[in-house]
Amino acid sequence: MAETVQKRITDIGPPHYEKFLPPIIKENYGKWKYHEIPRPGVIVHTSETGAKLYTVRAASPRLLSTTKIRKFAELAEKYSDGYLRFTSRHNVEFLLSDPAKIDPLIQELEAIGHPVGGTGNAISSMVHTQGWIHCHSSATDASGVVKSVMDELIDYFKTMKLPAKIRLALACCLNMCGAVHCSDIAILGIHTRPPKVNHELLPKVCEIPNVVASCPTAAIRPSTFQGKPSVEVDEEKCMYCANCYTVCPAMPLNNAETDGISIWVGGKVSNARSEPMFSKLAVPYLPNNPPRWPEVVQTVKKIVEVWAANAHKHERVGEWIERIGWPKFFKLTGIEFTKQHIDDFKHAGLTYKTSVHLTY
Amino acid sequence: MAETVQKRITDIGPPHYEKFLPPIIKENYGKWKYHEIPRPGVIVHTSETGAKLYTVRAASPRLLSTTKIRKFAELAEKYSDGYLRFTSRHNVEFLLSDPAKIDPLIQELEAIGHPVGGTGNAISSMVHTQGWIHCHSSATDASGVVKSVMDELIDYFKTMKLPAKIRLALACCLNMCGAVHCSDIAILGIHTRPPKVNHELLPKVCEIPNVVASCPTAAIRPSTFQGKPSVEVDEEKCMYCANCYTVCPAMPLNNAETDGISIWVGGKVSNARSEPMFSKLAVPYLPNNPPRWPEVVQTVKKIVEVWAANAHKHERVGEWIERIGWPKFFKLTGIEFTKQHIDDFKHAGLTYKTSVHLTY
Amino acid sequence: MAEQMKKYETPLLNELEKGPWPSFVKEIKAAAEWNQMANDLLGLLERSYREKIGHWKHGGIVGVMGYGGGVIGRYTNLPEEFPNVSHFHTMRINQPAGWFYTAEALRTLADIWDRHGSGLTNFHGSTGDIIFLGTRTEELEPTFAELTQAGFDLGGSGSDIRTPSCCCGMARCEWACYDTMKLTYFLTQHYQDEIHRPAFPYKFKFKCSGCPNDCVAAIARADFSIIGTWRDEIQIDQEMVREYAKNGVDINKEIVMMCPGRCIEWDGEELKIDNSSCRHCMHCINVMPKALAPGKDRGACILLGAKAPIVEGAILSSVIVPFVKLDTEESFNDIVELIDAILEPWIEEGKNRERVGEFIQRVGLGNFLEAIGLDPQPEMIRHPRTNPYVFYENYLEEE
Amino acid sequence: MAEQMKKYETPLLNELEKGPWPSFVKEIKAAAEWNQMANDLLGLLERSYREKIGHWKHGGIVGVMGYGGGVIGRYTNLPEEFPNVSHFHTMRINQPAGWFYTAEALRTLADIWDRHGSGLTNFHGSTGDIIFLGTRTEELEPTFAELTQAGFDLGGSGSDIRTPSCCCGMARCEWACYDTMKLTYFLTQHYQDEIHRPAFPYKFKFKCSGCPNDCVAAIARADFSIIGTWRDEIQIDQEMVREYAKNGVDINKEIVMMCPGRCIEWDGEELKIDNSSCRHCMHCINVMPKALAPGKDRGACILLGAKAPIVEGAILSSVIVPFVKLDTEESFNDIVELIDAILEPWIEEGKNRERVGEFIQRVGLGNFLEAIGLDPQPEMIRHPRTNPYVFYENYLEEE
Ligand code: SRM
Ligand code: SRM
Ligand code: SRM
Ligand code: SRM
Ligand code: SF4
Ligand code: SF4
Ligand code: SF4
Ligand code: SF4
Ligand code: SF4
Ligand code: SF4
Ligand code: SF4
Ligand code: SF4
Repeated sequence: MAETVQKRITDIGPPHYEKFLPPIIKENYGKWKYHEIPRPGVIVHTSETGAKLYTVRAASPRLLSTTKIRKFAELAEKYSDGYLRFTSRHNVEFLLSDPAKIDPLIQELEAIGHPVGGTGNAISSMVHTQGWIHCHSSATDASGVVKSVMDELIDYFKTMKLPAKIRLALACCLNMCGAVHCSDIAILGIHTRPPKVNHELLPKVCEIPNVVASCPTAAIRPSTFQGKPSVEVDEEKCMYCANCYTVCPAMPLNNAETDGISIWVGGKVSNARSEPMFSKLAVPYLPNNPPRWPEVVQTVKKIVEVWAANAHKHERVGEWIERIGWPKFFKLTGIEFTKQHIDDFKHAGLTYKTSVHLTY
Repeated sequence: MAETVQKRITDIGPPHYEKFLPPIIKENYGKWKYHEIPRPGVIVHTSETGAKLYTVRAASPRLLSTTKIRKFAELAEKYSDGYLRFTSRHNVEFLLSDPAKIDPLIQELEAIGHPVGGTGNAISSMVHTQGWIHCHSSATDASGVVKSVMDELIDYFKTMKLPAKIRLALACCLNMCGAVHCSDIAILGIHTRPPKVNHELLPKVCEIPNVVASCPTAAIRPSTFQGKPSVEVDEEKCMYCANCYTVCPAMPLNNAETDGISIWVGGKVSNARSEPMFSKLAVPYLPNNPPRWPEVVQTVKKIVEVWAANAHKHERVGEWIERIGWPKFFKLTGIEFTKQHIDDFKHAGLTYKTSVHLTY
Repeated sequence: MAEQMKKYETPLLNELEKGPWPSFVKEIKAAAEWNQMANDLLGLLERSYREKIGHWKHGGIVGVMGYGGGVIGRYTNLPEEFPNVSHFHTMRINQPAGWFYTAEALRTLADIWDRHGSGLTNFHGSTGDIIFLGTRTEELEPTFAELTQAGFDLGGSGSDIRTPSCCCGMARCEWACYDTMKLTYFLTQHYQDEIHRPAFPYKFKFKCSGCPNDCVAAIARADFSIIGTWRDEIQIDQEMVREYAKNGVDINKEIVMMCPGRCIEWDGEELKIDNSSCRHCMHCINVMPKALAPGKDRGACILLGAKAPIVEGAILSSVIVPFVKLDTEESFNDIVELIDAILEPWIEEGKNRERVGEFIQRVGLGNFLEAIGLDPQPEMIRHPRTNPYVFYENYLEEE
Repeated sequence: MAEQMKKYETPLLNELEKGPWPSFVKEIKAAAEWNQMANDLLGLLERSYREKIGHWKHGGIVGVMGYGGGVIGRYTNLPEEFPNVSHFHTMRINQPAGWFYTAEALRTLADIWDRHGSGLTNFHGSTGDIIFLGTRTEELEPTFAELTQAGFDLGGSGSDIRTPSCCCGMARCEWACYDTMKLTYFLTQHYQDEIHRPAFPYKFKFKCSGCPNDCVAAIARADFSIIGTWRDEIQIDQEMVREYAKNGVDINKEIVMMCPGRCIEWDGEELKIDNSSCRHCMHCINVMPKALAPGKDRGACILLGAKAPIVEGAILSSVIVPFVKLDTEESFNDIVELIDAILEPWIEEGKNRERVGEFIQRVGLGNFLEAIGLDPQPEMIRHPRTNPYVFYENYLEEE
């Protein structure tokens, strides 16, 4: 690595994107006229100039070995003149100018275990996070849950028979790096017990005022433990957000027995038809059950299928529920409605039903 | 009054309503099948039995002399066998079984200055409050503003040419006895200056802790004035709700120069089509300008007419605004949008526009 | 009371005798012709109009023997100039349910008030009472005595149950889903003690509307709101529907497109309603009263907590019982049981001047439901929580 | 790195090699064949699966010289058993705008990472960076040197401007209302210092979507959200509309009834849009891409404040500039000016770990607008206040 020490380069930013655009895109940049989706996973964009770009989209686990990256590079050279991209949901897209190459590319992708699909009214890849692979904060794994759910729902990835797009996402703790707060169906790792204060470590590694300030419910009070300054937690007030742990390693919440998963539904991001919406609580708690989290998989599947069977065309999950009403949602899915579904945070009062617009 | 002292009667409650129901109502109680409004102010209810009840509705100022009450009694005897009622908006209704008597009754009512109307898609009487006639708390008069507004809008009371019902209400202070918080157009008396603490009186007549506790913005602090305990008000924090005055007479807010009126729009109570809605701020401040409050009258009239000209049939003011968007409302009415329209109270964040659903 | 009257010049108020809307000034003048209190009120009001400010002081506690409510004490701050309104208390008289009267009853009330008060009234106050507008402390007891003799009684004021009110319901409306006047009378009689003797953290109001049109604004103006509704199919007379269409109702535009449940179809011949998605909003029925009617399985939805903005912001009542039948004595008693269950925790834990709606928001609807022994139901909320801050209390017991 | 590999039994993880969805376990195993770090990760992960708990400690501050961001420090709490992941830091490498690559660029990145790290990556992290997943502290600087040589640089982490991202926009979408990739590249370059050297109260994210479909979830996931839209008429090809109708699109049900602006009419022949009521939601265009297109007067709506729920609850971005053209250099510079104006009060008055959205809610949108010199506009709010607690500050000056 001799050359690298020579002169130190900083603040150059990423390479300019133009370097990576295929000629057909450079020529038709901003000139695209319309698109079609002739089959799942294949999007054809037609330009004012008449030029056509064929995109083939394949599933990706997002966690890729350099081996696989080289494999993608090889496929790109073979089929799309070396050009490819990744999507905001982490799928890989090959950008073809020659339609003849679509079929062989798809065959090869399927052969190496990367199914093609995720377009149109389908389930696309799940936005997700690190989980046990890399994060200290996780209440569950990310990749394993995603793999288990998508194995079960693969048919909806490879076809376009759903009423609308349905976006699934997972975050392994309340920090919600997966931004699951606006997903049709969100899987959220949760702690269900207050932090266990490590009184030995705390004064050494944490600023007590910051720790106290970090708690949204004011559950943390300064205290002393065996003469040394520390904090104590009013467990009745704690709702396990782990914000204290984020600012102070001496307050771990991770708990093998009681960590688990909650399921959220009805969020969306697009402005299509309805305004963007937050996801709402559907199932407060399901156990962590690796390697395949059957309870989570079955719950998600059930929601997808009830929605698919009942929604009008183009109705996202949240739009469907708004039309039929939440009581119907719980009835149709068989999910139990509990006290925990009733908001009790800052704006709780605004979630109460202030009309007689009910269905019976 | 000899007899009255004899024995003291208490807790008997109101007389039973049946005493006051005309025979036709007793016979058809719960049997009404449908209604029609053949002309403004006349409602015909038809029973399963075929019986028909003719209601003639006349305007009332709500504040009635016993002289006028006897006049109503006389009219009732002459035209409706002595039966009449008042409505939840304080109109008077004569309950006729003989349609031939409708016209003469209407003539007599108009003759004594009680126009007939207020039914269907009309402006009915304004729900209102005491104002300078009886309340210590009022920031404006009630009856005088109502009279001025209704004189101007009388045509909409006597006809049914509006797109839908439009409910006007007035409250002379933030206590909102007129429950104006859910009206199509609400007129609200407001103070715009903090209370002037009467340090002499305060310790004599008020519990200082109660006074301090009464303030929603924590603007009141205990203090001492010339040695005596009192309170002081952080004027920057005060938004003139007068709650402190309600609990403590020594904190008057009434101010001849700066008291005034704010206008609110788009509220509704019924569940028809849309769920009940709160009224929203349209005009933050108009001066108190007795005897006829021209600024208030013209603003209300303008809003009514812009709505009447633009709303779809059956669209209440709030429903119309939701469809066209608030920017259009301000544009069409020519009302200026200011910082004061932007919520800054408890749930302010939820009133920000979190989508690109805009009209240009 | 026919002594010599002081004559007040009222140039400003005279302006309000003009114009088509009935004039409250004319009413005051009518009484002022013979009544000293009304006459001084006229003078005082002109003064307020000139100075743009009210001339009333905070009312002290006044009332009738053994009652804590029903009278609002009021004194002018200009007693020397206007001695006849130095006291000007109002009495709240509980109206008959539905505000129905006979000429005779009205005269009785007028006669009593002429003997003891200003000769001025409100028909009605915005809670629903008959308001006798202004008299002296010493007149309260005699007025009360005559009222009760005549079969009337005072309504509520202060921190008590306030005078219940209701729409005309079955007496004059085809849409009443339960007997609003009967229930209102029943509740009023049952809670006489609570209406007359304030013992709560704050006021508590009842309003009964017969259907979702809510003609007494129960959902906005009553802590305890009873609103009629139905559970089965909307009754349809297809013949009549076609009639309306013929007579110019644009059914697609005015009804199908405006139905919040998006559950109506109209092919020009037949109106189809998917009742399982109907929100019971009344709109289609309102537009075609001769063709449509609420179903036959009728009852009410009960909502809780409405109030004006003071001091945490206005609250609309929210669903506490999605549907209840109200056609038997027991069903009325069940309502009383529910009300008592609700009052108990509020009376015990409610802060001074905290309405029940504010109380629920403070303790949380979930906890409140536990306290009153109701199961959480999705009908009670607009939507489940969006924040992930869920309490998993169960373990607190476990461990 | 080809010394003797420890062999881990992974019965649980092996389960996740089965099934049709691509397996992350296969990826880890592929790297574990030759890479010690990947191999120990495999063992450690199996252990987590068995024990249902993660085995990572809080990361300390590690990074490359002169940068404060771009590296997430990570250490296992089982260093004795899994020495090769005793350090397992991730590097965030700023992706090319729109996530476009050439085969060659991918190979370059793979080669660099094979020389210095675990051989494992994320394409991409959920902010948009390329994630190099796991290496030792001493490898950070050499990796960085090779990256910059190859023309790549680190992205953001910590309390700085985070790596901006965008949808493919004009490169591959007919609906792009402005050049998302160009603006993203421009902003990324302009804010190199702020991306690499945390100096804010908390993180600040940019996302650029070309139209209201918001394919990078800007409104939910970026503090500063730039979403394309248009001001003039939707472009319509009536011929094509009829074509869609013929091919089975039920225009009334699927489009007219679903239009939130209720501004579309379809008579079977012609599609009429009342553009003055159009909400620019994209739905009609989405359903008939060959027949409809956004207007020609294109630009963007700028929204501010989105974030995840920690700690006051999630926030969606809200409108701060209803419409702005983005077709010139100046217009890009105006964006920078706006951003700087926003950053200033937040940097000065924002609390530690307070996102800009939380800051605005604390000080109030009205006050915030004053601070950054923007006029209040009704487009910025869903509706005006419903509470009567209005401040009439003006007099504070007056007097
Ligand atoms: C490639 C990608 C952008 C990118 O630069 O990476 C993309 C590309 C397209 N999106 Fe998207 N969207 C992409 C993420 C999103 C997201 C973001 C997300 O999912 O996190 C959204 C918001 C989702 C939400 O609302 O929660 C999104 C909401 C849409 C919509 C609105 C759907 C709706 O009805 O709500 C459309 C319109 C449509 O599909 O009818 C759309 C349409 C499209 C079109 C058809 C646009 C075009 O003309 O090319 C593109 C292909 C459609 C398809 O995939 O079926 N795209 N699209 C992203 C692919 C993700 C993936 O691999 O599946
Ligand atoms: C008499 C009264 C009830 C009472 O016991 O006193 C009453 C009586 C009727 N109302 Fe009402 N409403 C009465 C106050 C109300 C109120 C309360 C209020 O205004 O404070 C409301 C709620 C207003 C709101 O939403 O803010 C109310 C909302 C309705 C509606 C729903 C209108 C809508 O589209 O939102 C209807 C249905 C309709 O008119 O189409 C209705 C319909 C009716 C019908 C047609 C019911 C019937 O079949 O008899 C009655 C005569 C209609 C009319 O006046 O045009 N009534 N009605 C009240 C007359 C007040 C007045 O003097 O004008
Ligand atoms: C007479 C009446 C207004 C009228 O002209 O009709 C009235 C008059 C007063 N109300 Fe009221 N309220 C009247 C109906 C209402 C209503 C409407 C309703 O009941 O449907 C409301 C809104 C609904 C509600 O209850 O929230 C109402 C909300 C208030 C409030 C605010 C309560 C709150 O929790 O927000 C106050 C302040 C207080 O309680 O201290 C209040 C206080 C008052 C006081 C006692 C003034 C005070 O602060 O002590 C007023 C006495 C005025 C006077 O001197 O005559 N009044 N008050 C109404 C009662 C007449 C009747 O019994 O029929
Ligand atoms: C790597 C990544 C997840 C992933 O697997 O893709 C990630 C990983 C972490 N995030 Fe994140 N966040 C990542 C995208 C997000 C997003 C999504 C986005 O940017 O679109 C969000 C939600 C949007 C937002 O910003 O609010 C997000 C919201 C958070 C939060 C909550 C922030 C808040 O204000 O609510 C935290 C907690 C914190 O900042 O201390 C956090 C903190 C963290 C930390 C640094 C853990 C911590 O508490 O220190 C995680 C390091 C994990 C690890 O060891 O690798 N991460 N984080 C994403 C960054 C990769 C990249 O650069 O491309
Ligand atoms: S969601 Fe939580 S656990 Fe998962 S990566 Fe983000 S911070 Fe870590
Ligand atoms: S987990 Fe959250 S609520 Fe619980 S103590 Fe920590 S910061 Fe407070
Ligand atoms: S609204 Fe205010 S001023 Fe008017 S009567 Fe009620 S309390 Fe008095
Ligand atoms: S008027 Fe309201 S805000 Fe002002 S001091 Fe009194 S209680 Fe506080
Ligand atoms: S609330 Fe319903 S039942 Fe009562 S009067 Fe109004 S419309 Fe009739
Ligand atoms: S009552 Fe309302 S919701 Fe039900 S069908 Fe009629 S319009 Fe639709
Ligand atoms: S956001 Fe709009 S412009 Fe960008 S990719 Fe999605 S649809 Fe196309
Ligand atoms: S873009 Fe949306 S709002 Fe505008 S016309 Fe099309 S569907 Fe209606």
